[in-house]
Amino acid sequence: MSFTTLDKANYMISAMARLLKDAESAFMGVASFLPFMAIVLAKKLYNPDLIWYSIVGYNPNPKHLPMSTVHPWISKYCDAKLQLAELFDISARGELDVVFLAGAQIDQRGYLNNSHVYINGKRVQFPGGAGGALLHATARRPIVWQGKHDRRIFVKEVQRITAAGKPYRVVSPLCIFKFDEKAGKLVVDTIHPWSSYEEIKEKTEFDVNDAPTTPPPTEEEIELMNRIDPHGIRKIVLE
Amino acid sequence: MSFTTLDKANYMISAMARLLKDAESAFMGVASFLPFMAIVLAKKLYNPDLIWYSIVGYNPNPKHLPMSTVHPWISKYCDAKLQLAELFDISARGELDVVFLAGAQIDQRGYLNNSHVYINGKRVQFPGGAGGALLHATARRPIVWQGKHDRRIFVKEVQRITAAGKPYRVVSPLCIFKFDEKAGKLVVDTIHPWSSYEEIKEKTEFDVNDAPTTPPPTEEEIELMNRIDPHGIRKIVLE
Amino acid sequence: MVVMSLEEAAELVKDGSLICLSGNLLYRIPAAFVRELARQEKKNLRVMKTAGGYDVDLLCGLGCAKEVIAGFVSFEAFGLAKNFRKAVEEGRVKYSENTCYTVIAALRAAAYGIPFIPIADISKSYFVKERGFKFVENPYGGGKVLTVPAIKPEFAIIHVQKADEDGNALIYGPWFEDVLMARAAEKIIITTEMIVPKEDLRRDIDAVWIPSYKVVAVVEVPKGAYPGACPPYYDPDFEMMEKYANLDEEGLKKHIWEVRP
Amino acid sequence: MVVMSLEEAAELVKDGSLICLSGNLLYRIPAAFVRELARQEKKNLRVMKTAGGYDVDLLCGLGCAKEVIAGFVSFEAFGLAKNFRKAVEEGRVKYSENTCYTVIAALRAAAYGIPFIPIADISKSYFVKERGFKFVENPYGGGKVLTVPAIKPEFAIIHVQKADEDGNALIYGPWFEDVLMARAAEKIIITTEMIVPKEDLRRDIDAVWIPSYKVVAVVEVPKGAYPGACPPYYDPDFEMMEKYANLDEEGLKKHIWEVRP
Repeated sequence: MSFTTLDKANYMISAMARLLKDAESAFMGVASFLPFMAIVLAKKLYNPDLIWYSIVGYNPNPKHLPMSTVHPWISKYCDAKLQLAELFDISARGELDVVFLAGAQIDQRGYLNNSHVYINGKRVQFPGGAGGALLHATARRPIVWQGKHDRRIFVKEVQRITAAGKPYRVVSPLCIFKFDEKAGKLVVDTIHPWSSYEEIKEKTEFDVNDAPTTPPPTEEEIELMNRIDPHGIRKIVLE
Repeated sequence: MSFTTLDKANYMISAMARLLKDAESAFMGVASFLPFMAIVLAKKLYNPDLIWYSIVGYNPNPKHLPMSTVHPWISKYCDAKLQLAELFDISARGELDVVFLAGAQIDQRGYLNNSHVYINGKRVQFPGGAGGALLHATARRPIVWQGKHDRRIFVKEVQRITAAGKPYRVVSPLCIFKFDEKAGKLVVDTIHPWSSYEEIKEKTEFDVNDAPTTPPPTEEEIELMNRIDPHGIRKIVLE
Repeated sequence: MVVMSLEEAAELVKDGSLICLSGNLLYRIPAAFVRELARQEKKNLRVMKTAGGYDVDLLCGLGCAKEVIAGFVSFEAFGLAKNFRKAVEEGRVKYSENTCYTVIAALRAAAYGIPFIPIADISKSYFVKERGFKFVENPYGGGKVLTVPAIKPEFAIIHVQKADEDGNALIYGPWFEDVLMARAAEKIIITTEMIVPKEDLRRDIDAVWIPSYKVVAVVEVPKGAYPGACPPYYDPDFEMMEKYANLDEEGLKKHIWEVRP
Repeated sequence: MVVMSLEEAAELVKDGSLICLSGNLLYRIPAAFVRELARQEKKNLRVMKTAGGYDVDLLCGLGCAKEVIAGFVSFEAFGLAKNFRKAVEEGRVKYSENTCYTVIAALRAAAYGIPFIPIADISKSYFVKERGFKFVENPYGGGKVLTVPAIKPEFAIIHVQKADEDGNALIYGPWFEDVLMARAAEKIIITTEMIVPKEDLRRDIDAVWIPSYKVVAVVEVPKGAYPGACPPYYDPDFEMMEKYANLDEEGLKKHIWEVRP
């Protein structure tokens, strides 16, 4: 069986949506196509009461996946106004359940680097961690995601800690990690069907384990994903 | 020449309005009929650019004196929204010019008691100083006003300091005090024509001095006052 | 969907709760809700507000409140808040006097999830010591800075013009501390002139500043701020306030049953 | 009345100023004003924002900025902000990295006139030390609390949908940090899709959250957020952003003269 990039994106989105089944609230940062799709999916299929704190308003109801996190399409159908500042306060008060965070580098502890790295002494600048430092430290269940999986991204120890916290899950294009509280580190929870223990081991700087296969998206999920994103913008993340 | 209560209110309002001729901005607290009239007068006659921070909005343009500081008549014609919290921040930043403050007790230092007093060991409760504690301490020119003048009000030292600060002026129904920076205390600046040094001396617990007569309101001022407050609500303050 | 009756909503507030009331003086106060609290004979409530009037006075006069955290309680042109005053003078109610600014600071700290917040130096005011406000050394230099600790109300009780059935709520005109207290409180009870469809709220989105996430009750109460104002629907009823200002305890007891809801 | 031309308004901003820019990513950014700053060849600007994109990148790419105080600078789907990135990597621009939350905290402290403000403990993040954020002892017990010092921008530059000629300004839809930066800054420059009579603003009063008192310039600039969005008037121009994302310095120089204002 072969998997297209779109199939892979769909697996990741479906996995993230299912993590929201019992979630009280969710926030996604900027530049987050996959979490956007996952939240819409979860709200439509599994958890209509899920509170979506978005950067542009409270409980948006967008029809389509836009090319920007702050697209007017999203703000147009909100239930109430919401300031980014208030979202941070919600998390600082310990009231934010799920937050989706991207990591340019992700280490075994679940720490993220979105700041910069030095490669052969040369600085390589990332955009910065946006709200991550606070949200990773204070949200109840941070879900980390990454569109790529290699040894420069999944590292033993990040060069700079932009955001420290314990991820509830880490969703990569090869597998899903969960946080092992006892060991204090990430362990593989499920492996996507197009990947394998061997591949993950090769492409991850820290030690990994074998694990069961990630369940596939349902027909219903795929149909909905295609409706929200008919042009397959979501693929970009994996390219 | 005899003066009615309305005449006396008019003198006080006119005096306060003239103090606003060179003011950048003004705020009045709750339950402030006389300052309300003074600000409206000043804006119409002397200082159209005066910024009026009101509890219900920015730069209101009320047609009439209402029976409540937060009457919808006032909020209806504002130039922008303003929160009380922001007004306090403006003052805390040192950007508020004039504030009108009432004092149930006013002492020689210009400190105000709006909290409570004990008379023969029995507590007499006032309403509290509202925003006064901050505003007296941080506005550039606090103008204190009182509708009555006797030895229980104008005291040597207030029993409780609700608000401490240096008044720019203190406007009473008998006279106007100003703050003598050198001596660090209030001195009489002008005496209203219906009163006298002797009367003020008798009715003030701290030492007072003689001073020139307060200039009368102009025809124009009186006409405008009658237009804003045709029923003479402003008298209540002196009754 | 958290729509319920006034009675049910008031039952959520237990004796001893710390509650924060919307509006200011006679403007958009949760008057009907406060009367229902009194009808249910709540006890030992702690009531927080920058500037109270009718609402705070009524809870003090009928023995529902044990503490008032405020900067000002009065009827303005209608005189002193007699029942509040008497209760404080007789020691039945503790007036934890603040200045409006420190009530706001305490709510801000609670809203931000921080234990305290620096404020301007008002340390000459007697209540600073009485309330236990403390200085800290500014870690960036420049000496000591006065602070206020967070106060987190259990309930923010907010009367608004419009809300949807989930509790997203719209305020026309001045907010006073209402949005701030909504942020600071654990739970929000909304009383509203009318419950409207979500689509109606969306059309007015720029006035919808209370999201539903902490709202535990939405109660439709037309004239819910009476005798206070709720613009653009009604102005304050000064005649009633004049009458109210002269009520003694017996009069108050009648008042809460006569003025419905 | 502080209405003036874009050129005049940009002249108010001197080399070395600390400026705060409205909007977020591609939403209601003061793009026309930023292009004018670049046309006037400003130098050594310190640019503050939670999440920048086109605006921050342009000022970095054309040598106008010496420091960026932000939590995020990127073009999202259109890739990294190339000119920002290059300027930082080559040491021409100092990226004073924050998290968006600490940018907000610094603005809050400035807005409140307090020297610092406590925040949640994010002390494991590397930039906490680099920025010099310090702990204080909680004077009410409970251990140490992390803080952020106030940052007071000289100018808040805010693009809005409507303003009157005095500078009272209305924002439809999300505010991002705009109202906060207006509170925090010494002075405000408003660029607006249209200047309207006061009466028009009053009819929309619930969206008018920037009072005029600190506004030093109001500039009517239709499409002033382009290539960003300014709803309900226009969406972002993604084609332009795709093109922009690939411009080198020469291309940028042309861009600011081609895209007018």
